[in-house]
Amino acid sequence: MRRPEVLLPTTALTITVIAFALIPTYTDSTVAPFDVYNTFQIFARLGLLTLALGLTMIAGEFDLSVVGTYALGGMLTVQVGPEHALYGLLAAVAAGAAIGLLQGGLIAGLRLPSMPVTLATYIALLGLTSALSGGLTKTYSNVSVTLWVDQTVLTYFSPRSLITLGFFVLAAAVLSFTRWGYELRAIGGDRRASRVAGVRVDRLIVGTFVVSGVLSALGGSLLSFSLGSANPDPGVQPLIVAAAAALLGGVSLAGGRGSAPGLLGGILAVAMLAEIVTVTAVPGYVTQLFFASLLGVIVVVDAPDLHRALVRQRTRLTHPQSHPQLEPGRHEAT
Amino acid sequence: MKVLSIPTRPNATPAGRSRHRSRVDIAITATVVLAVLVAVVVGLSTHRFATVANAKAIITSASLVGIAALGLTLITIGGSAVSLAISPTVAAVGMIFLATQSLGLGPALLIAVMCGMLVTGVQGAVVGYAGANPVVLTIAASFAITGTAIGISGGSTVSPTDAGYDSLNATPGGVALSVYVLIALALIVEWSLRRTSFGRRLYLVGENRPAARAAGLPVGLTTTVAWLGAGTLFAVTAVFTAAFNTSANVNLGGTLTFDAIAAVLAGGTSVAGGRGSALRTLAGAVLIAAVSDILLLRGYSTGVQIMVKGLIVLFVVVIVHLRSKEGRA
Amino acid sequence: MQQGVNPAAPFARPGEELVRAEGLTKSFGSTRAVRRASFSIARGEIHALCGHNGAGKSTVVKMLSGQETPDSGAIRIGGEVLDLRSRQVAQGNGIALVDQELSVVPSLTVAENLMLGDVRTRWITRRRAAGKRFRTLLDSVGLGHVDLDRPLSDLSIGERQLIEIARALGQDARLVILDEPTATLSDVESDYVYAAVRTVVTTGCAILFVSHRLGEVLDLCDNVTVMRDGEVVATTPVADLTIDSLIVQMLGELPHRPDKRTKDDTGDGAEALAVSGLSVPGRVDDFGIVLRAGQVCAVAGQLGSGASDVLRAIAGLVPSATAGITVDGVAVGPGRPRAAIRAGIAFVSNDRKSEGLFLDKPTSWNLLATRLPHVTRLGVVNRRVWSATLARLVELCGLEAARADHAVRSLSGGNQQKVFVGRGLGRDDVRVLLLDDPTRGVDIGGRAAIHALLRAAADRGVAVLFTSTDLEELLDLADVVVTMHKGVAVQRHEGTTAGAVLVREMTHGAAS
Amino acid sequence: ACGDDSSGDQAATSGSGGLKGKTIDFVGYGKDNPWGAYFNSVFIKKLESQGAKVVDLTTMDPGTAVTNFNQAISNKPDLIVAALLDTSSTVVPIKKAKQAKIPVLVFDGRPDPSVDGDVMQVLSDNEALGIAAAQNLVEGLKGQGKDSGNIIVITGTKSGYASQDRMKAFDAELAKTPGLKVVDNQDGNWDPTLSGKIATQLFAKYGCSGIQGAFGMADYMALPIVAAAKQAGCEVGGKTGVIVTASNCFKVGIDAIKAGTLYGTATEDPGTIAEQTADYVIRYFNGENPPKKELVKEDRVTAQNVAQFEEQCSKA
Ligand SMILES: Nc1ncnc2c1ncn2[C@@H]1O[C@H](COP(=O)(O)OP(=O)(O)OP(=O)(O)O)[C@@H](O)[C@H]1O
Ligand SMILES: Nc1ncnc2c1ncn2[C@@H]1O[C@H](COP(=O)(O)OP(=O)(O)OP(=O)(O)O)[C@@H](O)[C@H]1O
Ligand SMILES: O[C@@H]1[C@@H](O)[C@H](O)OC[C@H]1O
Ligand SMILES: [Mg+2]
Ligand SMILES: [Mg+2]
Repeated sequence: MRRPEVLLPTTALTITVIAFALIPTYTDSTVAPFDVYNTFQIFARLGLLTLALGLTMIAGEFDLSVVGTYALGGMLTVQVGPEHALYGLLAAVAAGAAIGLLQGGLIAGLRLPSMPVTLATYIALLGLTSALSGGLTKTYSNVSVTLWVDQTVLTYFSPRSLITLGFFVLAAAVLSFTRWGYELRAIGGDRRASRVAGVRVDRLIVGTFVVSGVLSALGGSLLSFSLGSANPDPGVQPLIVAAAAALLGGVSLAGGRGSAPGLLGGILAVAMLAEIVTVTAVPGYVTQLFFASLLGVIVVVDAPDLHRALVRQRTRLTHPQSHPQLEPGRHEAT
Repeated sequence: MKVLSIPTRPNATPAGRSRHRSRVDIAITATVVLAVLVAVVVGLSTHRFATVANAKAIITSASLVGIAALGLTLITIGGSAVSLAISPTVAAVGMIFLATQSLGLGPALLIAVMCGMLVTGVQGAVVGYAGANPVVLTIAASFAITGTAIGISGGSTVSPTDAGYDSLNATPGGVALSVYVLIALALIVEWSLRRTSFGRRLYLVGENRPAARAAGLPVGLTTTVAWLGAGTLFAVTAVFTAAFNTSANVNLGGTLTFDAIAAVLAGGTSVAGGRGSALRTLAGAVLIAAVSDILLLRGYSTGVQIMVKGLIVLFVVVIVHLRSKEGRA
Repeated sequence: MQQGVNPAAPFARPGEELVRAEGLTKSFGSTRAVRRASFSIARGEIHALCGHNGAGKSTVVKMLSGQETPDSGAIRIGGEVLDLRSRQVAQGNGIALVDQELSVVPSLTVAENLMLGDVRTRWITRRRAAGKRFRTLLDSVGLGHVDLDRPLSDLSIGERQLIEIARALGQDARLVILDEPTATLSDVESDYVYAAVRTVVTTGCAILFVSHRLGEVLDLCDNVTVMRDGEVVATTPVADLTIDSLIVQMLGELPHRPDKRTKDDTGDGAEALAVSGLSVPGRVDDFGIVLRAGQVCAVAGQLGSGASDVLRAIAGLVPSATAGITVDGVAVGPGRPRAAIRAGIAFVSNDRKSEGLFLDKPTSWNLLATRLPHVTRLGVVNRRVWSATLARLVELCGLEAARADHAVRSLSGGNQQKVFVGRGLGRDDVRVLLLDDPTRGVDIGGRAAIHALLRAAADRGVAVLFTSTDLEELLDLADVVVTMHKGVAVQRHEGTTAGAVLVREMTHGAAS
Repeated sequence: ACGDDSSGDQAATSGSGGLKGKTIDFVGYGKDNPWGAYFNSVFIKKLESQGAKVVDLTTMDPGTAVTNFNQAISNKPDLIVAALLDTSSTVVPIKKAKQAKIPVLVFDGRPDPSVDGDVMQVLSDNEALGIAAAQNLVEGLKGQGKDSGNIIVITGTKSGYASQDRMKAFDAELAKTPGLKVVDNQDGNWDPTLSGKIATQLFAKYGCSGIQGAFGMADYMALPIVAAAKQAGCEVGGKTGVIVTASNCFKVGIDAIKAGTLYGTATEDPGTIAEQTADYVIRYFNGENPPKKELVKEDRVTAQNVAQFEEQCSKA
């Protein structure tokens, strides 16, 4: 029996890789190395966001504010660092950490549910970003940085996609070789039990939100470098796609399940799908319907009351005489 | 029957605890009073704020979000947290409404409402009967709705062939029709929540689903009915939004999903379910509209308005949480 | 602080004192859970903590393990007074814990659960090195066959419990606290735990062992501290105890029995409930019972004996249950709570917080939650009928009418339980009332009131079936007692039965 | 920097073989935009009827547009046709296309001056459109006897030159009537819904008496302004009401001009420029060497001359 955190991303990735490889046979398009490069570019655009969201989901929280931080990070990068790209990057990372600290502190300290808190922060951050930019897309004048982050490296990669991959590798290492990994899944799986077992639950929650903030801000920075501009309102699509990628990556909304390689698989599957759609010129709505069915299946398969009904049905079938005639004499306990 | 009662004891809460409780309580109340005071002072000292025309403007701008938020209130009270598919639903229904204008206003309205109910009700049934996670389900639904809408419309904007919809833009008595509709719907929803067995069941299911099941309440049905109601209200928002914009495409819903959630939360409803009211949601929507209006009149940018909206929601969420924790300490 | 406390009896096994609880006191609201509890444990000692449900054992455990701070009193370890602010601090001071509630994480692997919360785990975990230690640990609790990398969700509840025990035993702690560690274990599994515990104490560490299984207490432990109603009654070397004398210590003076009916009063009703062949995979095996209208029957068993599962299955809450169930001769399909309710079965869960009451709703809503069709006309609440029904129920349950509009959360535990029970009362359509441990955490007064409610219901012709682990309650209330042990019914008793017999059957199964 | 540089050579030469077998990657405005929807349908149909393959990479999101542009480069088509929602973020892709020797044709708004020489252009006369809008307002207000008043503007995506050029010309023309003042200028992102929202806010902010004229850069942005004004209880058009103008024309706009709620607009209907752009592409592939830059002629439209443009403007 394979577990969902392995099964889901492997299946998703396998299907998309096969579809990708078959492109030339069912269309007249060909697959060039650039398509692989481009897949990684799409991956780079949403990867860090997926990682940020995924980590909070593993811890049993849901950080809706990631897109807000993503937008703010991108905007700060553009506005602070036209000369020194590094300053822009640092400003974004510092802002992300501060946001994470604030949210994590509130959520762990006051035992607040994360959804309303991060939703409020999300709205506030979009407002802040828009206030900083006067509501306008701001351009980044440092063209050399823009050219640098997206230059082709080793045929398939760019510095941007490699950096993003690097964070996945780092996350995978941290999660599998340090106590952080299983403690994160522990607090997501059963918070009470973790507390009783002696896990420092509150610190871990704050830490997770800080990491989530930093990753999202960094994702925004990289995107701004690449586009040479920052958009104050990226819309909800990145959030929804990142959430879908995380779920495909085997993370569960209930928490306690998921891994960095799984998340990588999830987001790569999504990126590859997006690339297939572009190459084959499949209408965009088909992808949306595809995502819808995928998530629909995930959520329905996960639904507890459906399980209940299935167990009951199975019990009925395997014990057909569920309402037997009462045999007199057998009812009473000796 | 008196035999059955046990001797009543005096309410013996230890003194220390009650002192502690009231101190926190006072701090919370003081913060709230202070916040309200600041808002009132800033409001009154803002040029053009305290005028009839401006009051109309505030309630008008609250009306569309308000109606959708009433729908979301039903979902939230019933324990399904939030729907993330409000904007796509409103967009799709708006497109359908404008596309069917040639049938006449009445049939177009009917079709729109039916579509809103169907799309949202199906999600409600899956949540209610199967216990599916509403957040993921509505993410899936938002993809499905947008995808279908683009597939059918070819992604282009629907422009009506008849102008029957324009009567929805009427302003009887100088106030937008949507405002009257908002108030009427708020009263109807509030009444159903308070006075009907559906309302009571919804609160019970929302507060504690396992308990409701063990008590034999119709969990699936109640949830489905709540979502059907929500779908109706989303459809009403959709027809007004479409009529106002005179054209509709998949972006018609804009930021409505989050605006509606913000209104519900600002009304002090917790996403945990089992609590909330239509009137409080109405208050939340008006609160956000009024504060945005003050900021607007004082010349702050849209960005600042949105930021303050987020901070209000955060403030209310924290206060409500602290209060309910105190109440149950 | 110290006055009025029983001086600790001399220990059976001499040893240097390791842990001393001095006058520990803890209240929750106005519930005084523990009052001036004092006792001490020596190095190398296995020390039992016994007492009836709600006596305060777990609260003592929580204070010793850093989960609750005492209102007053002190904890000394190795002579030093410690402020155990959190689990981490307690663990840092060498206190390991197996909580009464299973505290492992099913989504983690066995190895990960064994590492969880261990203060010695370094930031970089070295699985290879730890692996060997874990294997030895698992062997010691009889889980040699279990793969370290399997997720815990693959394991049975008993195996999970053993993992938690292994985790605590493996922490090289000075004091290992085990709160009802064997409640869900089979005899074989329990034997491994006893052996492991015996091995651990030879290294000089001490064990605090909380259990309702008196047999194991006497076999395993050196000294027994008995608590009753939040206070320590006595600490006695096991050599000076028998099961019967221990039971007397725990129960104290039996309170005066209310009007317990004789056998003739009952048994003339018609057959109300018949259950046959009730099985729940892994929990209950082929249980059957017949109850007449007006009978009060107890299914008596320890935690994990299957008694709760029997009731839940009859109420339709266990989808995997198979059974033949009839109410007044009409068959009811299992696994569907609404069908059970329609057939006239009302169920009161033992978990009134998560599966019973709507805590933030008023008493009135809670009492009427199952009667909405009766108090509404065309879907609209009829306020007159609502108030009349409510008034009748409040009176019937002996609640304060003035507080009917207060949230149930603000009521005392006893009154909450009355509200919960009251939901199934005074209804003509209820034929069978199932109550899973109806007086859990309820004080003497509240308990008497609930007993009276159940009696009154039976007098009106309802068949009442309840579970309890509490001897007093079984003797007071039940006309019929069916004892259960490890998923099977042991014996059916009608009329007067000696308490000690029941306790024996519940803790040891059928006499062999 | 991307793709295989050496193979770009023959793609750069237009040849004279017509459109048959040619691939055109089209990074235009998205179909969710009313203007884009009609432009695309005319443009794509015309090229496909000539045997070309058009790859649809259209979008209304500036960020996605950059990704799509890069995708287009990687597809190595015979031509990229693009609209620039955000001028500066398309500088780099245009340079990349040049390196890859893929010709680029920009339509509607001009590209950044730094890459002006690197692309072919079929442009709307955005300056003329801005001037027309300003003239509409001045004329309309004069008709009400006003030579002073407050103007609000809701623009298209500000990061593109289509909006910026229109705005610059509008401001310059308006400056000739010193009494008229732009009190608020907001980015409506070529989005009807957003425009309605902003307009509602602006009417709340200034009140009916605080706004005499309004400029919504497209018909589908000006009409939500009209709706917002009415909702706020403000009079529109007539002897004293707000004068509203747009700067491109659609059927709804023409209807509104006839009804008197919209004072005027300007041509720049999507059909005309779509025809001209498609025509340019055909000439290009036929080896006719069309001029590097072409401008579409634009006219002012008001109630006086509405009949003259009704036909041209009523297709979308
Ligand atoms: N967190 C709490 N809040 C309120 N009351 C509590 C809390 N924890 C325990 N109590 C009450 O304190 C008393 C002692 O409970 P405790 O859990 O210590 O009993 P116990 O001896 O462990 O019982 P059992 O044998 O059933 O485990 C009970 O009346 C219980 O209801
Ligand atoms: N939050 C509260 N608000 C108002 N009254 C309260 C609150 N909590 C408890 N009370 C009242 O205080 C009294 C004591 O309550 P408490 O829960 O401490 O009783 P208890 O000793 O646990 O009783 P029981 O044994 O029945 O559980 C009761 O009358 C109860 O209704
Ligand atoms: O309507 C707009 C048009 O006027 C502009 O030139 O380009 C984008 C279009 O949406
Ligand atoms: Mg206990
Ligand atoms: Mg109590």
